[in-house]
Amino acid sequence: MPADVRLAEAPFVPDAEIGAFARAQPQAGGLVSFTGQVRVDGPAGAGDVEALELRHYPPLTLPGMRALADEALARWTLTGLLIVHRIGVMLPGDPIVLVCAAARHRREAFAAADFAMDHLKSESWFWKREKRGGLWRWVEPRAQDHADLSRWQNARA
Amino acid sequence: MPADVRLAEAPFVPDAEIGAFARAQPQAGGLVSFTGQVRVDGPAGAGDVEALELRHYPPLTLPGMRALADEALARWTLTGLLIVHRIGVMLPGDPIVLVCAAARHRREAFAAADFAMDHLKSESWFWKREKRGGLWRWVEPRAQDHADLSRWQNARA
Amino acid sequence: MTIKLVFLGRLEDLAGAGEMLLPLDEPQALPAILAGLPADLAAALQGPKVKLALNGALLPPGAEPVLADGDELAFLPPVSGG
Amino acid sequence: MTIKLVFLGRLEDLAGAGEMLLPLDEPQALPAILAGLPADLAAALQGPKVKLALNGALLPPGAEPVLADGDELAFLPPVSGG
Repeated sequence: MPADVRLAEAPFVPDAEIGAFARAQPQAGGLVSFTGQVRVDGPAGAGDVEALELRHYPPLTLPGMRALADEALARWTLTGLLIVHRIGVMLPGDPIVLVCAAARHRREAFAAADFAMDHLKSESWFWKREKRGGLWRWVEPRAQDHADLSRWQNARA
Repeated sequence: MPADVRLAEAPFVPDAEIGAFARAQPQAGGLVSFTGQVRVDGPAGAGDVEALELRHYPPLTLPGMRALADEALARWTLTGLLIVHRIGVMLPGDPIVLVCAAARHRREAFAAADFAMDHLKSESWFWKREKRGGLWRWVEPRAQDHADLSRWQNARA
Repeated sequence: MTIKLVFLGRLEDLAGAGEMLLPLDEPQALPAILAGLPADLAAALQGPKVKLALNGALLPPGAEPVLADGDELAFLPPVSGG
Repeated sequence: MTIKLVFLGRLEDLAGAGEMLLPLDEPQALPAILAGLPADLAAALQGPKVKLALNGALLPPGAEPVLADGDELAFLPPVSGG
């Protein structure tokens, strides 16, 4: 079962992707999806994110995502795996990333989706900048991402 | 933020529910969904599940699901929580259960959805029977469900 | 007076129906009610894992309710697994 | 001959562009190429957390590639967090 791994240069509709994915997985008992989206921070304030941009390096980005998908497929018994990641400029409310994992048993679907997100966030070749108060600023790495990754470094979690 | 908790007596469309839920959660950075469906076992065989029926006891079932949702809301900081559970007779491919959890940060959404599923599976007032080879048979409790539950009995997992 | 017994899961198969209406002359405790049922059903209803709900509220283990007119007593075997 | 340097993330802001085409008279090692760039940019490109990719393949830490005609060298600062 090959994974479906894509970079999206334009907005995508997560629920449409989830529905198509689910209909292709009749042998699955459980399907887990994660959607990451640009947060709307509530009543507009000067510190809010007005836009977000993801840049990438094409020779590395998609191959890296495919390797991550292969690792998840090797680690859990899945009936299907979908990874879609936006690049380019996004506005609040826009989807950034979608991961769907399907398996006969729900725990494998949960673990695979969780694993894929932790690795996408910290090991994929994306550079992110945010626009606040009219100014673009690059987002630095977060310590939390390394803590998230370490969850997967011992035995099958 | 009250949870949206429902029993469905007729088939529902998970991706439509997921889409409506997501559009109501602009402050969420991450949304996790779990869909459980009646597995199609592949090329028809005598041992396959032909139909599945969930019976319940109305005075307890929905109140129990609401209490579970309240527990998840108390335990994690969520922007939204949706639980839909089918009752009645289902066919292979039909959705059984949908849980959606949305939060500012993805780890809380993952944990809440996982928690809700473990408890729905083992503590909700549903009795399940399966039809195989033309015969209905009640499904007994599984040891795995108790193992799943024990994951949540210490500190915030 | 009439009470209603409700049987869930495999208890329904044993009872032959999901519900049973029983006429009573006076309020009765559970053992007296069970004594009037078929022996195999009465035994199953007293199984150690069967929980009871009176009028929609779970009873603590070991409770011996007295049932009066209009009461509904549900017998809840262990719920099915995932 | 011409080589291409690619700057990702904040390195693009420092360089003023995402890419830079450099004419070379002959193949050159990285230090010689960096010596021809503005000092602040050259310093940032040599930061300890900046990884290199030559023609789309990551180089091991400490590699000192020699660049020839048509080569593309990308400078990859740490990726952004969640």
